Amino acid sequence: MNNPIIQWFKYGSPQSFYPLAGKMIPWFWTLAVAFGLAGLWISFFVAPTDFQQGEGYRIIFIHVPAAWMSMFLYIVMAFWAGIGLALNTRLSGMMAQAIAPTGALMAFLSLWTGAIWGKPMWGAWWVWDARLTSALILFFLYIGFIALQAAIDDPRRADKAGAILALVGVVNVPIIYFSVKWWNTLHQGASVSLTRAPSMATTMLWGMLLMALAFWMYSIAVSLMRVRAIILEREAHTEWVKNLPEIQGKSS
Amino acid sequence: MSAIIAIIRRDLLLAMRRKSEVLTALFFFIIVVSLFPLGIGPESALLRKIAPGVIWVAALLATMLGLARLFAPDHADGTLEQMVLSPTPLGLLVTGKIVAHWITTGLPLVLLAPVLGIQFDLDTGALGILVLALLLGTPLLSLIGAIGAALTLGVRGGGVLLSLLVLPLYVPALIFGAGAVESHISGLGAGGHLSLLAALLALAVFFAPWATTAALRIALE
Amino acid sequence: MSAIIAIIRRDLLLAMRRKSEVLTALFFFIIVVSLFPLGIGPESALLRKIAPGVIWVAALLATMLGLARLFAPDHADGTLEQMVLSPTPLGLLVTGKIVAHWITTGLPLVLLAPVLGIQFDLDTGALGILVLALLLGTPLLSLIGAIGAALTLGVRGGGVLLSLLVLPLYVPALIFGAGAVESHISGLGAGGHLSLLAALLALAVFFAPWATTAALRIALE
Amino acid sequence: MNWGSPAEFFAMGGYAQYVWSSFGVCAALMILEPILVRKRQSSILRVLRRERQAERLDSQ
Amino acid sequence: MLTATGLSCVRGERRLFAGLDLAVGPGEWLHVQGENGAGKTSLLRILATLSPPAEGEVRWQGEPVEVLAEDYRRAMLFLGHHGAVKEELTPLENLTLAAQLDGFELDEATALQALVRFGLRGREDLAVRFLSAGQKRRVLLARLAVRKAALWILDEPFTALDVKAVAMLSGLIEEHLAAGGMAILTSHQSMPLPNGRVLKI
Amino acid sequence: MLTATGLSCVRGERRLFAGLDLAVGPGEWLHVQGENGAGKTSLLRILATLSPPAEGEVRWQGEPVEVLAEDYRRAMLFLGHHGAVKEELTPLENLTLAAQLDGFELDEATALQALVRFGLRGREDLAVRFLSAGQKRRVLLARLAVRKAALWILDEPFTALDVKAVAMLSGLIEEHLAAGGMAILTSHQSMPLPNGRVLKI
Ligand code: HEM
Ligand SMILES: Nc1ncnc2c1ncn2[C@@H]1O[C@H](COP(=O)(O)OP(=O)(O)OP(=O)(O)O)[C@@H](O)[C@H]1O
Ligand SMILES: Nc1ncnc2c1ncn2[C@@H]1O[C@H](COP(=O)(O)OP(=O)(O)OP(=O)(O)O)[C@@H](O)[C@H]1O
Ligand SMILES: [Mg+2]
Ligand SMILES: [Mg+2]
Repeated sequence: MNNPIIQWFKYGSPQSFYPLAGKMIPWFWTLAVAFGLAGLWISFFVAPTDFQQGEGYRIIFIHVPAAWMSMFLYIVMAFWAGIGLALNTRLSGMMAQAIAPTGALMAFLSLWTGAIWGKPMWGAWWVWDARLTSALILFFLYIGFIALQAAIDDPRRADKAGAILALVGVVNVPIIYFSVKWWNTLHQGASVSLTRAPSMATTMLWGMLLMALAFWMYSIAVSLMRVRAIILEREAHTEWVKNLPEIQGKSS
Repeated sequence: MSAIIAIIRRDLLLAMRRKSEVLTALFFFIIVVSLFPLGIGPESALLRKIAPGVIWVAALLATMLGLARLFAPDHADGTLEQMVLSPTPLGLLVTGKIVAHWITTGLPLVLLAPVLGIQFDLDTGALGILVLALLLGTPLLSLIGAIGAALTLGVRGGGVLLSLLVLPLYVPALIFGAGAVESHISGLGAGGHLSLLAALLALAVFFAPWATTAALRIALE
Repeated sequence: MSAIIAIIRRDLLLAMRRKSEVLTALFFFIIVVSLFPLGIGPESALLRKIAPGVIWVAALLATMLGLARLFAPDHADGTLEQMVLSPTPLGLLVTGKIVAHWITTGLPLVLLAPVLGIQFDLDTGALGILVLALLLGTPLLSLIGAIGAALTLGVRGGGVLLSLLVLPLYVPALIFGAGAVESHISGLGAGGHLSLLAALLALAVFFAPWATTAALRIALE
Repeated sequence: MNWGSPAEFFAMGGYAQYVWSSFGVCAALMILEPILVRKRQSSILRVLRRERQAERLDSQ
Repeated sequence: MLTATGLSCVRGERRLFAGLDLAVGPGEWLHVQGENGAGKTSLLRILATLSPPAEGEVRWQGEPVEVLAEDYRRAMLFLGHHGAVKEELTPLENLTLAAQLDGFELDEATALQALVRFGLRGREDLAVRFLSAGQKRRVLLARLAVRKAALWILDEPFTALDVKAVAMLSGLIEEHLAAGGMAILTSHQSMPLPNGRVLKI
Repeated sequence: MLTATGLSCVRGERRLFAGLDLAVGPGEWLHVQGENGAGKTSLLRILATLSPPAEGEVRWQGEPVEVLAEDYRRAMLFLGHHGAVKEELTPLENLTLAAQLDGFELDEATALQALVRFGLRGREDLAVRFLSAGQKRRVLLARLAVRKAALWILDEPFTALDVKAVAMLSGLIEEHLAAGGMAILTSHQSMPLPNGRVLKI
């Protein structure tokens, strides 16, 4: 129990994290909006028209950040879940649970924007391309995680079961990714292949990076908001929650 | 009549409580459909050809998986005994349960099918026929399935035995349902297939609740 | 070690008692495979092309159906509690149960697959590869499936939730398994696919029993 | 600057339906999500406040 | 008035009982006793029309029960070894839904009152799954308080109940008998209720 | 010697008990009493290491049970509300397989003897599914006669048993205690056994 790392995690208890998160949320929202506005400005007004894809390519400015975030958030979620399983800290499970819906949203957005982009570019909403397929499976993994946690009533049990699933998933995501890639490239004659965007102009790269930052800040902000709600739900009957100013009625 | 509504309400309430059950049946449908391209390969011409068959087989399997839980929980906890003993005729209660089963498993499949059709690159006309065929076909699946669920109630290995009994009975629905879409695509018109499907449905509406009730009584003896 | 053998013997004995369960998993496999020609139509060139995919998807679904009953009966009647309390390490008992599951569901599928392959007009070489791939793949399915079965134990809507969790994880097995036969047919040789399948199996043998045991402990807490 | 007029901007070079349905759904969901989370937070807060009040009434 | 004549019951190759006669009139109750496996549960299931007797006949108010069908089922309440409660639903929902299945509406106040009477205050809204063995049993028994029936057939109603609950249930049965009801019970303990007769199997 | 100090148990938002101490030495037994839902089953599951306590510690021969792990499990036998018998198998098979899981071989003669002692003569080869409620329970209890364990933890062992079976089980527990064993039981009835202490929850 004297392990400093454990001490640190004990310090990160729901009780002390709740007000801290409350203070951080506005900052992340501000950053998200600022990056978002800058990114949108570049994506619509600075970035030039693509000579091959016309204006349609502008979908890239949300498609790629969403796709990146969907993968990144899964790793973060699994990280928190694993910490929770190893050190038995309450907050980590809540973090994992708070991240999952946002990750699923990002996965959905990458699917949605990709599908919509596919229609004008490939003439089909969907093709069974390696990257598309593995994005779809990632979405299923998120849904599985959420469904499993929703189906278990005892929150601590839900945390632990979810953690095992997330860890198994983390091992599997690369396996799935490469297997799908192999499957697709070994196979001759896929009728369409992903038209790689031409070497990206620096403005486009900037736009994408700014949008990615915005998505990142957004994800943090929303996850923090959700984790606060989860903390309240789970700790409803502890003394510190009863003594919160917003419940004592002083602030409202 | 109020007993039917009461039991539909009850089953829907139970379904809401186990929300995950309804949702996961849906996702099962989606996942099974998505597995086929993975097994078969990504050529879209080939995929378009097998799409109606694959979607129908998946719908069939998704309905079937839920069937095991149509009567089993009520049987296990003794509620079914109480239903048999209740003054309301068992046939009515059974009809209510079948309707609730369709609302929670069949209807969502119908609503979701177009999205999956798009993944297989079907055009709008074909999607319409697909939805229509499923709208006629899924209640048929629930009705036939209920007979199987009642027959295998409390029988060892019920779950898998159930599929063994029910799948052959599902064959006509599958042939006419998938056939409707295929013959539309090949330009023959889907009318014939759809009306056969409707006729089967009408037959099942009269016959299935009776058979199910009889089977339930036997299971409880 | 003797405990593993004891538990395998016990599960096989139980399977013999509920003979119908093993048989119907097999019949389910047969029926799903046979439904496809009905849904898709009888062109033999088309059928030959989709055969490996369809057989693998069917094997996957048949394995999955049995999974729900891997731990659930032992959980319901309290035997699982007794296993946790038994002096034998739980990991060994779990491994024994997974082996027994494979013997009762995976192995029969492997033995039956060639017959179904013939129905789809595959040649002898392709049939050999199919059997080999299934021989490597079905234990993998049992191992991965056990994790899902343990995670959904005693959870509402377990059966369908189970498939939601497990099917995405089955994707690599499906791709390499069906891919092996396909690339053999198209003359590319199945070696690469088969060795990847073997590597996955080796990974799962080390990892899955551990994850399953952890999940079971959580379920019983 | 790529656009001559707002109309041209909204037309997106003929890709309007694709670009705007992507951006639109993206914006809609990213606005909806925090609203839903907020609702969740305020509903649990409401329950807790009510319980607190009931406790006070009890102790009086 | 329930009468049965010449009942016999066969399970597998084993004849559990034969030539059994019984009669229960208004205000009376019957205590079915016997060793484990004697056939008490089997007898009660026959009386509740859940399984047919090998021989013999059961009559209600002079008519065979198969003929009466619904009328008999309306007059009779059977609670067996099984819970017949939904683990996912709360006690309150269980009670209301059971009433609807029996064809009558139960208003919330009455239902709540019955639950409180059975010591489930504070558990009305907790899923039954979380309740203890005895509390589950109490949810089931609360049906006795809300559904009117002339004949109660109860298979080991006292299992898992604590002393207070046993006393309360006995009181309930006594009220029922005093109001002209009938009851057939099994139990391995003796029960101090008036107007009882013992049937040994 | 089993000792527990400062045990507390929380279910949902409800604290069932807190600061509970108990000790059972050789030849002693503990009767855990309490109302329905008091937390008896929960306590027994904690003592059997099936669920962790919210606070407090359980020690066996002075060592924490989590540390002992297998050694404790070998010395302890827990029988709960659940059957832990396979409905498809016969009593004989159930007994032999349970023994194998516990890591020892049981020869048929000993197993048969235990079953006969529990009044299951003639039912050895009938699937448990066909047995009556009390007979199922007897199959479970037959394990007490074949597996050696220093500590018995039994949750309502007398449920569904008839008078004869209750007497026989009491006799078995008495023998166990006389041989220096320990036992922790719950029951809503009083039990006339020597060296008992009562723990009220
Ligand atoms: C439903 C359809 C689609 C899905 C699920 C999808 C998914 C993804 C994913 C997961 C990534 C990130 C991959 C990585 O960084 O390694 C990505 C990146 C990208 N996608 Fe898509 N995509 C879809 C459709 C499209 C379409 C139609 C186009 C263009 C014609 C496209 C163009 C790109 C580009 C240019 C990138 C970034 C390239 C890179 O990072 O290497 N995507 N997509
Ligand atoms: N197929 C069969 N073959 C032989 N005997 C059978 C068969 N099925 C049931 N039995 C016997 O029939 C009897 C059923 O008894 P029942 O359940 O009615 O007993 P009970 O009096 O309620 O006992 P308890 O007090 O234990 O609840 C048991 O003795 C059982 O062994
Ligand atoms: N999630 C929860 N929220 C609130 N209370 C709960 C929850 N889960 C369990 N409980 C309560 O915990 C208690 C569990 O008690 P337990 O099963 O240990 O009782 P018991 O003493 O064995 O009772 P019995 O004599 O009926 O077997 C019950 O009172 C139950 O209502
Ligand atoms: Mg009985
Ligand atoms: Mg208890």
